[in-house]
Amino acid sequence: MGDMRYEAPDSLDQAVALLAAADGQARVLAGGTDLLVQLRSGLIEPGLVVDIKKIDEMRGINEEAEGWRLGAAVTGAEVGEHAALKSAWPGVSEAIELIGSTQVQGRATVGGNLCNASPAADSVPAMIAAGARASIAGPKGRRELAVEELATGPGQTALEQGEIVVSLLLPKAPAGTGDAYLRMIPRTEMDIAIVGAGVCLTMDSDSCAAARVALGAVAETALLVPAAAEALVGSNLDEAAMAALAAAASAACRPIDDKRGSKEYRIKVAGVMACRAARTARQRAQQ
Amino acid sequence: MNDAAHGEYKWIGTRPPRPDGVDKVTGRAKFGADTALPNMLVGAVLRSPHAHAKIKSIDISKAEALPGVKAVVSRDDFQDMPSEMVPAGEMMVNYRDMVRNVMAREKVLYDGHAVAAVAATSASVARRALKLIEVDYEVLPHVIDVMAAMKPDAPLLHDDIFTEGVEPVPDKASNVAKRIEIGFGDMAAGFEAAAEVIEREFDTQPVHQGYIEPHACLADVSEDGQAELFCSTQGQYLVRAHCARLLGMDVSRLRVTASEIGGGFGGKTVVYIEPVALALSRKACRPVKLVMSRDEVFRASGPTSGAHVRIKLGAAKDGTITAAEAELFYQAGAFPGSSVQPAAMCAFAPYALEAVNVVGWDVVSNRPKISAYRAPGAPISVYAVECVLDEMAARLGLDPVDFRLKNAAKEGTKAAYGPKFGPIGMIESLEAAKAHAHYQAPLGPNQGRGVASGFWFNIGGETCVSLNLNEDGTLNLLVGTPDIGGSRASMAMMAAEELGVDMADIQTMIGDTGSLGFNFLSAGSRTTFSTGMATVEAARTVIEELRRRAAKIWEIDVDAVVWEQGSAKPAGSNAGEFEPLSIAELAKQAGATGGPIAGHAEINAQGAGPSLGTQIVDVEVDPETGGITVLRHTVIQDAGKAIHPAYVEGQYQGGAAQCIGWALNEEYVYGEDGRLQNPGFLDYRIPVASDLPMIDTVIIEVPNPSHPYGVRGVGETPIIPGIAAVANAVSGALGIRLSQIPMSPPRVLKAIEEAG
Amino acid sequence: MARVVLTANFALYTGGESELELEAESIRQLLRRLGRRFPDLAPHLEQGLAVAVDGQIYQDDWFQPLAPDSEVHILPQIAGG
Amino acid sequence: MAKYHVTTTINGDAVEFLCEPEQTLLDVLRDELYLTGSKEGCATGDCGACSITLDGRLVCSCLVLGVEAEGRSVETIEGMADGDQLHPLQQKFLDHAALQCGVCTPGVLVAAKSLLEKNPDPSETEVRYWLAGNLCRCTGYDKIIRAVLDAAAEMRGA
Repeated sequence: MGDMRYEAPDSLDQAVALLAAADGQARVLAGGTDLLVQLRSGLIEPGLVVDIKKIDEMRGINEEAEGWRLGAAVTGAEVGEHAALKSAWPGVSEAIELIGSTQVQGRATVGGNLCNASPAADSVPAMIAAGARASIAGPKGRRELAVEELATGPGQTALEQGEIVVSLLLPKAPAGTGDAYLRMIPRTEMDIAIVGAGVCLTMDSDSCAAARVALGAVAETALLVPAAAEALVGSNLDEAAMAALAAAASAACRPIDDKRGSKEYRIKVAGVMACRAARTARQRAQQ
Repeated sequence: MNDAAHGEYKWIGTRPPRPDGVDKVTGRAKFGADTALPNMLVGAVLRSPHAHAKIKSIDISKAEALPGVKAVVSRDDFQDMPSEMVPAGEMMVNYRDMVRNVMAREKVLYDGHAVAAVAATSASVARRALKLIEVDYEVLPHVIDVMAAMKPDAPLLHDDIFTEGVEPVPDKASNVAKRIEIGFGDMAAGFEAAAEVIEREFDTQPVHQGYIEPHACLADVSEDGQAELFCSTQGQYLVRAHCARLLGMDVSRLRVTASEIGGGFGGKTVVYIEPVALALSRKACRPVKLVMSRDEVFRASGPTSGAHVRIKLGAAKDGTITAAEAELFYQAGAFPGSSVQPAAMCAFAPYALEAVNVVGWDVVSNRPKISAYRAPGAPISVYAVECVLDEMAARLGLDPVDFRLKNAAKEGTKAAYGPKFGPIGMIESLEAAKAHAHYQAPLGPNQGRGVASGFWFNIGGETCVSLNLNEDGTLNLLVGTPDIGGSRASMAMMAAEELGVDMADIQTMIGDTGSLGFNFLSAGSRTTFSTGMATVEAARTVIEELRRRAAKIWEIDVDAVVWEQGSAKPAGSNAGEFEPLSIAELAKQAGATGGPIAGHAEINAQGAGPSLGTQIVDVEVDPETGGITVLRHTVIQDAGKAIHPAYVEGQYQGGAAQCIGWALNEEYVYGEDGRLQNPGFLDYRIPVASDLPMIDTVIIEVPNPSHPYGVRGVGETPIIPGIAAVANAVSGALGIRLSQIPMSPPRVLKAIEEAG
Repeated sequence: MARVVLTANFALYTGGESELELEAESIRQLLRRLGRRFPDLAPHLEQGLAVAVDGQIYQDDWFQPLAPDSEVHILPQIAGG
Repeated sequence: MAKYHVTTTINGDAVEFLCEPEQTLLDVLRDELYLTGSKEGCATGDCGACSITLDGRLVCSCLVLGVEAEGRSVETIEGMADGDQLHPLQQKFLDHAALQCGVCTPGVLVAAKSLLEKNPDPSETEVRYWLAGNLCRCTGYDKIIRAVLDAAAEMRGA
C-alpha cells in the first residue's frame, strides 16, 4: 500500500498521457464498483488512479450516423433513463441495467463492465450480440476493436499501455431487428451470472435473416457463438431450430467448476438461456 | 393491577412506537463502530491464510518499528488457560479453547484464525503494519467435511480430544469430541409394529447468522488497569466475564457497555475481537477501536454447524408413529462444542412418541468455531425429521397436517427429551394451519406446498432490573439485556401496565455492567420473558412503596390503600375520604415521606414456556434451470402472550426469511486448499427484498402460566420449521426429494436430471 | 420418593442405571444424594445441567422443593441463540 | 501519506475535509466528519447500509472515493429529517415497526427516499427490486415494504 495518487483530468489527452507515463502502476477509475473493492481488499496497489468521469467525450449517449454511441463512463442508471436507447437496443440496455443493485447502477459504467474483463460481465454478451465496437484512445492514437476481441482472459484485455476505451458504438440495426439478454442467477438480484446469453436477430417476415448469439460465464471470456446463430438463420425459431440453438450454445461452453456453479450446470443452462433470449429477441424484432 | 387472568390491558397487546425508534431512523443510534474517543487508535487483525498449520514463529519487530504503530499483540500477550469446563455467567466455557480461538497459539486451525493484531494511528498505517508481521507456518493437512473428520486417519486438530460420552473412553485421540444420546422406549418393538418404515440421510452446510453489523468494539484501558469496553454484543456481562478471565483482570475493573446491536441471532454471544482490543489498549495505554471487515466476519466468527443426519421413522397404518430414530453428525468448527445436544432434544419434540432414540456426535474440523445461531442446532435436525414425516404422510395417504395432528404433543405428553410438557400450542398451531386460507389455496404447474412444525425450549436465567421513580413522576427502567428487536418497548409496556401510567412516562435504558447486577444474554428467547418478569416484579415493588407513602400521608393503614390507574386510593369508604394521590404527587413528596422511590428485581427466571409453531410454504420450481421462487409463506406460532404484536410478527417474519436463505442459497463454500471461497455478501447469498413474498403470520396465544402476562419466548422457533417447509414444498413441486440443503439451482437441476 | 430419570449421557456414569427412586426434599438434596450414590456421576452434576421437576425445567435453581411423588429429569443445560 | 483537500456540500452545508486517496467517502463521512448514520456492512457495495445520494444519485458511499466528492452534493441519513419533522418514510418505519436491530435502516431509508423521488407510486415489486441492494437480516422485508408503500401513498396525498 504505497502512496496512491489521484488525478481527474478533464481531457482525454491528459488521461492518456497520465496512464502512459505511469508504467502499469495506474488504474482507470470509472464507476469504481470493481476498482474500490480491489483496492480495499489489497488485491491491487496502484500508484496512480485516473478518474475519467470528468471527460465529456466519455459521458454521453448519442445517436450518430453509424448508430448509438455510449461514452465508456456512462452509468447503468443513465442508460436506464434513456428511453430512445432502450427502445433501439432493449437487450443491451437491460443487460447494462442488470449490473448490480440500484446503488451500483448509479456508479457502474459500460466501459468499466467491459474493461474489468470478467467472463461473467452482464453487458458484454449483449454488446457482442449487438455487434458493438469499442473506440480506443492511446499514446499511438485512436483505434477500434470489436467488443468480443477486447477481453482476452479473466481480468486481461487487449488494451496496451496507456490505452483506454473511450466509447462503444452500437451499429445501426436493419429493420426487424431485436435483441435480448438473459442471465441465470441464484437470487433475483445482487448476483454474478452463472450463465448469461445475449441474442440479436433480424426477422424477415417469419424467417430469421441474421443472428448473433453470445454467451457469458461459460469460458475465460464472453463468447460469440456463430454455430448458435446459424441454428437460427433461415428458421422461424421453431422447436427444431431452438433445439439446435440450445445444442450449439451448450457445445460452445468450456466452463469451469466454481463456487457459483458446476460445469455441467453451466453447459445445460447456457442452452436454456440462449433459447429464452432468442424468443424475446424475436418478439421484439417483430414488434 | 393487572395479571394474566385479567384480559383487559391498556398497553399489553398494543403497537406503540419503540422508544429508540427515532434514533434508529435518523442515524443517531450508536452501534458498535459509531463512537470515537480522543487519542484513539485503530486496530487491525492479521489472520491465517491456511486451514491448518503449525506456527513456527511470529516476528512482529518490523511492524512495531513502523511509524504510527503503537502496539502489536500476538499469542505471547495472552496467558494460557487450563483445559477445563468452568462456569462463566451461566455458561460452561473451556478457556483453553477460547484463548486459542481469540488468538492462535501453537497452530492455526482455520482460514481466518487470528494470529496477531496491531493498533496504529490510522487504518492505513495499521493495514501496512499487518503486512510487516512475519509468520513462519508449517502447513499441515486439513479436514473440512464432518464425515471425513471422523475417519480414523483424518488429520488431527487436537491431540487431546478423547471422545467423551463413550465408555470406555478411547485411548486414541480423534476429532470426535463427544457422543450424546437421548431417548426412551423399545425401538425394536416400535419398528416391528410399524406398517411403514422410512430411513433417509441428509446433508446441510454451515450458514452464518448474517447480521449486517460486523463485530465492533472500542476498548480503553488506563495506566492503572481500569478498563472500559464499548461493543456490539448480546450480553455485556458475558463479554465482561470472558475478557476479564482472558486478560487476568478483576471483573470490577472492567466496565462493559453494550452498543446498539446491529443483529446477533446468537452470533454475538461470544468474544472475538474484544479481548484483542483490550490487550492492544493495555499495551498502548490509548483507546483502541477494532472493527471486523465482512470478510473477517465470515471467516472468523461463528457460523452454525453443517451436518450429516440420518433419520429412521416407523408408523402404523393409522398414522401413529411407532418409533423415531436419528443420528446427528455435527460440525463444531475448530474447537469442541457444536449445538448437537439441543438439536437432538428438539428433533422429535413436537410429537408424542412411545419409542425414540437420538444419538449425536460433536466433531471438530478446520472451520471457524461454530457459535449459537437462533435455536442452535434444531433447524438442522428438524429439517431432516420433518422431511421424513412428510414422506411418511404421503406413503400412508394422509394429509401432512393431519398426520402431524395425529401425533402432536400436548400438555402432559412425555417430551422426546424426557419430561412432561406443560401447556403448549402444538395442536393449536396445526389446527390454525389447516384452517388457514393459505393451506386451501390452489397451486399452479411446477408449484408445490410444504408444511412443517418445530419446537424450542426457551430459557429464563439470571436477570436484574431497576425501576426508578423520578421527582416529576416519570420513571427510568434500567435493564441489563441488550435490545435486539424492540424489547425496550415491551419492557416499558409491561411496567406501564402494572403501574397504570402512560408508557411515554417510562424510559427504558440498557445499563452497563457497572450499573446493574449480572444479567445473562439476550438469547434463548429469554428477554421479554425474563427481563419482563423482573420488570413486573420491580414495578410491583414500586407500587407497594407508593401505597406505603400514601398511607403515611393519609395516616391510615397501608392495607387500606389500593393502587388503581396510576393513583393511590382509599380501599373503601371506611378507609376514609381522601382524594386519590397520583404517582406524580407521590413522587413530588417522596423526599418528605421517606426518600427516593425505586423498585428493583434480581431474579433467576424459571418456567420459560416452550414455543411451538407450524409454517406453510408455496414454491415454484423452474424445471429447466432449477431455480426456486418462494410464492407464499405463512408462519403460525404460539407466543403465549404477544406483548407487542408487531415485534412478535417481526420475529416470525425474520425467522421465516432466514429459513428461506438456509434452504435455498446460503452455504459456506471451501476450496481444496481449505480456504473459504465466499466470505462476502456477493457469494454468501442471504435473501434480498426481491427474493421474498410478504410473510403472513398467525399469533397463537396459549399463555405460559409461569409469566405474569403469559409470555413465551418467540425469537427462535420461527427459524426451525421453515427449512423443511420449503424442502417439502420443493419435493411437492418436483415429485422428487433432495437430500441436501441449500437447494441451490445447480443442485436442484442435478436432482431433476438424475430422477430422469 | 422422587422418581429420577437420567438421560443417556448421565447414565454412562451410573453403570447404565437411568431410572431410580430417591428421597429428597429439594433439587439440591437430590443432586447431592445422586452424587453420593454414583461417585463417577458427581462431577457431572456440578455444572452444565438442567433439572425438570414434573415437567418444569429449572437451571441453576437448586432450592426448588420436591414433592414426595415428584418426577425429576436430569438434562443437559439449555442455552440458545 | 499525502492528503487531499476536498470541498463539498453535505446535507446542504459547505464542508471541507482532508483525506487519503484510498479513503472511501464512507470512511470520510464516518471517521473524519463523524456522520456515522451511514453504516459499513460490507465495504464491497453488497449490503447498501452506506447508501447516500451523490448529486441526487443513489450510490454506496463505500464505492466512492472521498476525493470524488470534490464539488459534488452529498445527502446522508443525517439530512433526511427537517428539524424535528421526520420525513414521512421515517415516520412510517416507526408506525409499521419496520425495523428490528435498525442497522440497515438508514441505508434503506435513503434508498427508499430516492425511489419515491423518481417514482411516487411504485408497485410492491418495484419497491422490492429497488431495495434489493439493501440487505436486512431481521425483518424479512415485509414491514419495510409495507412502510415504503404506505409512505408513498401518504406523500401522494392519497
